[in-house]
Amino acid sequence: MLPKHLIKYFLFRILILLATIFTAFTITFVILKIMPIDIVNNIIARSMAVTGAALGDPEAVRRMYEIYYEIFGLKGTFIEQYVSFLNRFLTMDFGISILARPATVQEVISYRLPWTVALLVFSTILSWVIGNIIGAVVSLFEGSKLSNILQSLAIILYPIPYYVFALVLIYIFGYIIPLFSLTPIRLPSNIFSLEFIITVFRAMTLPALSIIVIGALGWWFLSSRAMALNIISEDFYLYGEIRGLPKLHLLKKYLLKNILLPQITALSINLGTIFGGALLTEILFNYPGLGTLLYQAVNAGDYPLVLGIVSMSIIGVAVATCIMDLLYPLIDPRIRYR
Amino acid sequence: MGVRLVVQGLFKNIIKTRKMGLKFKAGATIFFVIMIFGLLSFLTPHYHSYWYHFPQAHPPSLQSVDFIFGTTSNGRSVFWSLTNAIVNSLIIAVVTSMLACHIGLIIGILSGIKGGVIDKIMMFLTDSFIAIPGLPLTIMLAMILKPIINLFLLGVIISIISWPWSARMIRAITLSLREKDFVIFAKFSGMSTWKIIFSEIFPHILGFHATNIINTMLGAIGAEVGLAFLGLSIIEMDTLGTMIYWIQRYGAILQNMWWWVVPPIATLILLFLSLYLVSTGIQEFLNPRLRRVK
Amino acid sequence: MRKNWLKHRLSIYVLVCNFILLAVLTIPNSFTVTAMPQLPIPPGIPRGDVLVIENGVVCPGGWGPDPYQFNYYQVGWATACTGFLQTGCGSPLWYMNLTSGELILWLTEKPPIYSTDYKTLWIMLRKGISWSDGHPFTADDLIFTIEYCRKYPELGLCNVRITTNVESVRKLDDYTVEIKLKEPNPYYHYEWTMRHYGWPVNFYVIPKHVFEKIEDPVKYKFYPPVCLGPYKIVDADPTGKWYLWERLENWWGTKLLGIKPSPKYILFVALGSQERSVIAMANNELDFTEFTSEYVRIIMDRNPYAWAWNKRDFPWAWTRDEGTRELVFNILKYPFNLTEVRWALTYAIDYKVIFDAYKTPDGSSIVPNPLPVSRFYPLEQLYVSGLKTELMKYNLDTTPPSYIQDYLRVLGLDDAITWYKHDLEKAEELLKSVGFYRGSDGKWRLPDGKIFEVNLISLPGAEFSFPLVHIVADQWRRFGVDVKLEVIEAYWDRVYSHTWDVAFEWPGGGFPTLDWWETPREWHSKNCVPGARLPWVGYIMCYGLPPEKIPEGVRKNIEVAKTVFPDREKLDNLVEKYIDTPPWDPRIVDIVKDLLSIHLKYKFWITVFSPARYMVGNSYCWEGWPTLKERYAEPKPYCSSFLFTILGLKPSERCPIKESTTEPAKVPKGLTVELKPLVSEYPPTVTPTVITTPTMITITVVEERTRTIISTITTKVVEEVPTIDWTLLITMALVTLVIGAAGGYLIRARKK
Amino acid sequence: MDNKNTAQLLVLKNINKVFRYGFFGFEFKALDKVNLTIEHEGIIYTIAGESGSGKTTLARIILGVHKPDEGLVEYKGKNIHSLKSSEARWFRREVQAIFQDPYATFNPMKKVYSYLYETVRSFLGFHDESEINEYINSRLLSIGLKLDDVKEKYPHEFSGGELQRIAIAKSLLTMPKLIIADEPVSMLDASFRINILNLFKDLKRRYNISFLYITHDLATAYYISDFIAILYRGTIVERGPTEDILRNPLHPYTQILLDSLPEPDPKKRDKYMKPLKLSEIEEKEFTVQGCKFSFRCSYSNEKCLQTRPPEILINNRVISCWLYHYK
Repeated sequence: MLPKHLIKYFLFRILILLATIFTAFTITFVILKIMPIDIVNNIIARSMAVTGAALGDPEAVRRMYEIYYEIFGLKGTFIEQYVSFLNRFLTMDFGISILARPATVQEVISYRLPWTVALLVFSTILSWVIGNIIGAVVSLFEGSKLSNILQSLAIILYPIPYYVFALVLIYIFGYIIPLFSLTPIRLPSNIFSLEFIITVFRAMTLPALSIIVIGALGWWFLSSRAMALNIISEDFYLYGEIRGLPKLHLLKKYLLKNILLPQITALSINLGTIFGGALLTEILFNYPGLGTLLYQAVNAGDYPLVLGIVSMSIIGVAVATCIMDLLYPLIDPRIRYR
Repeated sequence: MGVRLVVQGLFKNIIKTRKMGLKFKAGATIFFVIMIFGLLSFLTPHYHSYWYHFPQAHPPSLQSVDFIFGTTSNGRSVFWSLTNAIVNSLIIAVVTSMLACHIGLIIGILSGIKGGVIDKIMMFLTDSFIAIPGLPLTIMLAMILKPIINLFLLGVIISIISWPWSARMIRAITLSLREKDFVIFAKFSGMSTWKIIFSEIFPHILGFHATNIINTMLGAIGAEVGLAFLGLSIIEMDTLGTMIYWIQRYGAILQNMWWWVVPPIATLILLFLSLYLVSTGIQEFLNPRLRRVK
Repeated sequence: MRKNWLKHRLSIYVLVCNFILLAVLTIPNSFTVTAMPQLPIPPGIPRGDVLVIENGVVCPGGWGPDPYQFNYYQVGWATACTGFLQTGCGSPLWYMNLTSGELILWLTEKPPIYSTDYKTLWIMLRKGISWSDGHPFTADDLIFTIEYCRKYPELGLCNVRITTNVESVRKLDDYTVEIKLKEPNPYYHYEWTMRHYGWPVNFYVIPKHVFEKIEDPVKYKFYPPVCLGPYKIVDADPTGKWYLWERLENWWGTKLLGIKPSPKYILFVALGSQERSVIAMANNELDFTEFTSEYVRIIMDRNPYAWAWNKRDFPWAWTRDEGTRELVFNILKYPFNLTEVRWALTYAIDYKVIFDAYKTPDGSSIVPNPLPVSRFYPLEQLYVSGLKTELMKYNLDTTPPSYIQDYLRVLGLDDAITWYKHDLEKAEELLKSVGFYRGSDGKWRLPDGKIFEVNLISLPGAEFSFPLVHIVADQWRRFGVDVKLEVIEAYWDRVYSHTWDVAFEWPGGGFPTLDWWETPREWHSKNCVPGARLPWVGYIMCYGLPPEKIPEGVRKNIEVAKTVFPDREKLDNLVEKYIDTPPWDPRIVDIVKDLLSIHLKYKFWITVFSPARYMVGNSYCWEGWPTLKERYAEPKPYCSSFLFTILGLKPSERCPIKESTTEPAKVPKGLTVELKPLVSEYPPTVTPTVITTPTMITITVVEERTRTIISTITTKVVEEVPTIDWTLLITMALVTLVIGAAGGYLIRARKK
Repeated sequence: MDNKNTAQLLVLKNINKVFRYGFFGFEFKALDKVNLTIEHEGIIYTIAGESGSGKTTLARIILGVHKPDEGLVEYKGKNIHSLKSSEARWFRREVQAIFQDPYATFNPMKKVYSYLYETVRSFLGFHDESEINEYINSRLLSIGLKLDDVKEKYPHEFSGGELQRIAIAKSLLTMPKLIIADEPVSMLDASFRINILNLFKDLKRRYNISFLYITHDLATAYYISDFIAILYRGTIVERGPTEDILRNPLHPYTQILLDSLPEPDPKKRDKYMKPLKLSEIEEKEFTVQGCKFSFRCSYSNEKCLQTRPPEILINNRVISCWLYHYK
């Protein structure tokens, strides 16, 4: 059904996508290798420090080191290790996490992935929807008090790093008005119960709020408003206005429709990049997501786990950009394939 | 020749600033006030880095300059810390923006103009860097370079995650410029590729480049604060990030030491606000359609 | 009307600004709104049935990447994050009572029995013990544990420790085990005695009937664990944020010893950061945790039910940590191989600043400590006071500030011994004596003209490195030494790269026993062999040896300096004697004194203090936390002996309870015996009569506890219950309102 | 360098250029099998068509800016899309371009003179300043301008007509054989137009330069060109000598184009054109297999929609229409 040239383009883009993922993986691996952390040394030294006892036999210690290197797949030259990790990458089986041994990387990731995905998708999409709608609506009442207040609020909120805002939220809602408990939550076994929703909501509200408020009232609001104002100054909108169409109709058919497409593109970029950025939010809110896990893994030098998480992120971002590239011409007819 | 053109272009842009809107003016004003405050750091007394030189957690008082903003839990003057933090954070920001934006500029223009294989390779590299999650990459690099870290290196680390975006944007602009009449005309006037880049394409990118530099500065300051949160900045130097790090460390907010908490966070927000306003101001100037209708 | 209001926008702004300002100013007071505790427990369990403890000081971040890892003997540190595993589930053969140094017979009926040549150890197990799944606990389990570790080299540390020490193990009868050691070792029973942490410090017995069925020991997770302790796991969060443990109703301890812990459920939660812990405890969502000195003042302010070490009185600090905090020199490297340099750097530290930095509002702080032994009974009396004359030679501060002396007296310590004088002149003199000179910029230069740089490394986090290393770095810098401070996560790996100059560690300390724990055993030069492991005790084993004898792993990374160490032979002899002397033999006191004197003379480490730790219990729901006055257990939540703290708790009447018992568990008196292993010529089953050691302990050091001083000082601290001063608040609000309105009106008027 | 052996100056063979957009690749054929030949020097060849017919794309393909998806562009027998760098210089010297908006072609921050100077220096290898000036002056004089009037001025100091003359003068500097003029007069005042067109005629006569004149204005085309090609939706519907085609249009589209200018009677218009909603057909026209005009053409039948009409040679013109297939 698809035309030939399109298949060719798809294949080429997918080739690029694969190459990108491969290169990003290699860069990550090299950086990880340069990292001055020998996790085996770190584990053994730490155990011994706490033990405080003599170990005596250096031969036994040497043997222990060897066994540990063997178990964690850290044996051999740089190239050998690279090949072994590449192999793991290709099969998406990163083996045993060093930190969480004997759990595998997939297991550890699978515990946390739903949380991160839920938080990011929920907060990003919600802020996107809210921000765009407010932006479009406000542009209809440009120059009014409400518009001015919202605009100045957005300009002040937008530049605040979201983690500063997160801190403020923690102090306000955890401490001054302790609406939200800071202790971790327990998920009810029944996924379809009201209790489940309430519990998840409780756990996600504060971290999501920090992303939503800054995101919605900041970036999405500002950009959608700017776009809406652009459209309002266009002739076709003026024509619609002169025809006396109701404001709701104008909003739906003229503004939102035209704002939405470019904003979807921006959203796809955002979904990709927010992964790394959520790390701080997760740490601040003690949120059981991948960000905190990644930070732990990086600190400990847990190669399999870091590579596992980073690879997932790399694939996510690369695929998002790829899809964006493929969709972009659909969204903006002025951009053509080369 | 090229350089002269660039300077000419910049000069023209600067002259036009008086035509710029209120946002730019407000932003620039706030920024200069912060800068002047930061410049006070050149008067820093030698004892400012000493721990417990002053009484601990002393609220602000007017008895001397050292106490204007009070002292911290480790007996240091908040005032002097803040002035130094502003300068240091700005150094990181400037290093980052200069590096990242110019690397992005060069790569973006080159791949936009040359096209073909060079374009493919460069964009493919750029995409690879974009695909690696930014903050984890910075954390890893910061950990690697921890033994030799300094302000410049910190800037370099942060710029590693910043340049790909600049490169992509610049390339997109260059691609659209490449097919414009004036570029073809210049080509058929026998101008060399370099000359076309400098005299025809570059002046059109300049405006975007300026806003990009400011936005990158904004991002760099934020990234430094993020790294400092995790204890990966230069904790023995005063930056806005490390100030917040120490506030966290000593539980200053819970101890109601507002005189220690408010200055760095307020400065951070004001700095962000001012840079953001300046950058939108420039954008609006360059693209009048963004200015308010009616 | 509405429009009219909007017109006077300015005055509204002024009002709003006033209110915001007011809100900011009154944040400290407005804090009494309490949220209902929302704990991750199944519905229907009342708050009073749950004891909530913060998880893992030892576990990084407080939560493990894999919450279902309960296998002690796995490589790595994952079990550290399972919170209660070591305490509520795993049981050692013996506990050591850390308050008195006595032995608690737990899984055993008798103290360890050594043969007269200290090459055999007989262990007599208690009869009638059963695992949590009902399976009886016998000698087979203990033997299986040892054989299991011996069998699998891939188990790492566990394997190494068994193969290094144990020659063979055999069963004499179902409740008697004989362990044959490779070398005479009167300290071996420590490996099976729970002293301060759990695995990997001491071994736990694992159930044979469970472990013998597994195929791959490397992949086995041991979930749910089969326990010998009074609790079993109910549920764990897949993301490792909490662990819920439930009391075992048919526990062997209840049947055999009559011990029944009060809390029905124990919840271990990971809160992630100190401020979150403070907030949680202020909301009564947390019952016990450890705070740093910065945060303890906040919780004592915020929660009137928070109890520190002496309830709410001075001193809050718990100073009986078994470790002392040291700055360890890399003595293989020039110029740190020079005793003069090490002493000069010691004199450049002002301990009063450190004391003040750690000081909390009640006046408690760290305990200045000039020697690497713990400052409590009996080590304080034996070694710190015992070496007083020796210490005086090294410029001890004889006139410390009175508040430090008062504090030491309250703790029952020798108030005349604090720390070395802050003597920059002497330090200067010492450095000049080895050819150092000051450059024109005031910085010290090595004799060859290079700047004297010190690379100081330490762990981040709450390991008491903060703010000590920062203060020391600052003080050394003021003295003219170029200090590069590195606070790094991968600290241990860095230590083993040998490239540092000074490291913050805690190799010193000791338990309430006569011996000075195991550290000196490694100081013997026979440990300095190729492939040896060096840094933990700071290279003392290699000090004075020719560079070619130093392990190649060290020489690869740093340039080893040639050093003269005239006391090398003397030190080796002392260490040999120390190893041969049983820890309960009084002759060991003189040996340790000599060892400490050599250590002091050469100043291998700068011992700075015994840490002040703030273990805060919340008495809102649970009462009976151990305090200075009722010191029945040591309050370390990550330590296995925390079980005894839990046994001492009883519910308060403030929280609803359903299944918790209302009285604390009673630990029978007969369980505790003197720490004095038995020595016998024959295995216990062959000859039931056991000959005790011929040399009896004759040290009579009484731990001084001056109650009077405590009470006089406590009068200074008034118990304050923070409440909102509503009148003040409302007055302020009204005043600002009026001022704001007036201001707004004026501005508006002027505008007109 | 001159390839005298090759008789034909510029040959376009089967040029296809497809722009695609949309996820499912909605195709927009900017150019569809375009054939065109400029036999020799000294010809003014017009390409006429309404906006969106692919005129500018065609110009850009000839200039080497775009690459065609299929087909060849040969200048003096050489494929201009695979030139070596030395050949590229030769090509840029022999072929020059003039654009619609002179203000957009000159960089407002540069003096106009710098373009002239640059062209002479880099293409003709002159190095001496006075020599260059002299040469430029001579060329400017030939089109009625003086160097002194031009030298120190920025683009905004000229009128559009003057600036376009300078652009032409710049083109002349390299002694080109072919000038691509993309709507050179459409932005100019009417008074200037004839001026410029006369200049083209004059240059053709004097220097034997060929022009590829691209326009939507049939009147000017008629005025100056020797040959004309009518472009509709990327296809050339009719091409041949201007005189023949414009006096006696054969293709229905050409007929409409000529008639549509002033036709006061709307009923008469219906004769040629089906009343259709514009936006509806536009999309169809780009994608249709057969004749692109078939939706508007009153003569159209199934065949027109299904199959593309072949190029039919009638007299000395080429027509693409099924109407003439059997004739």
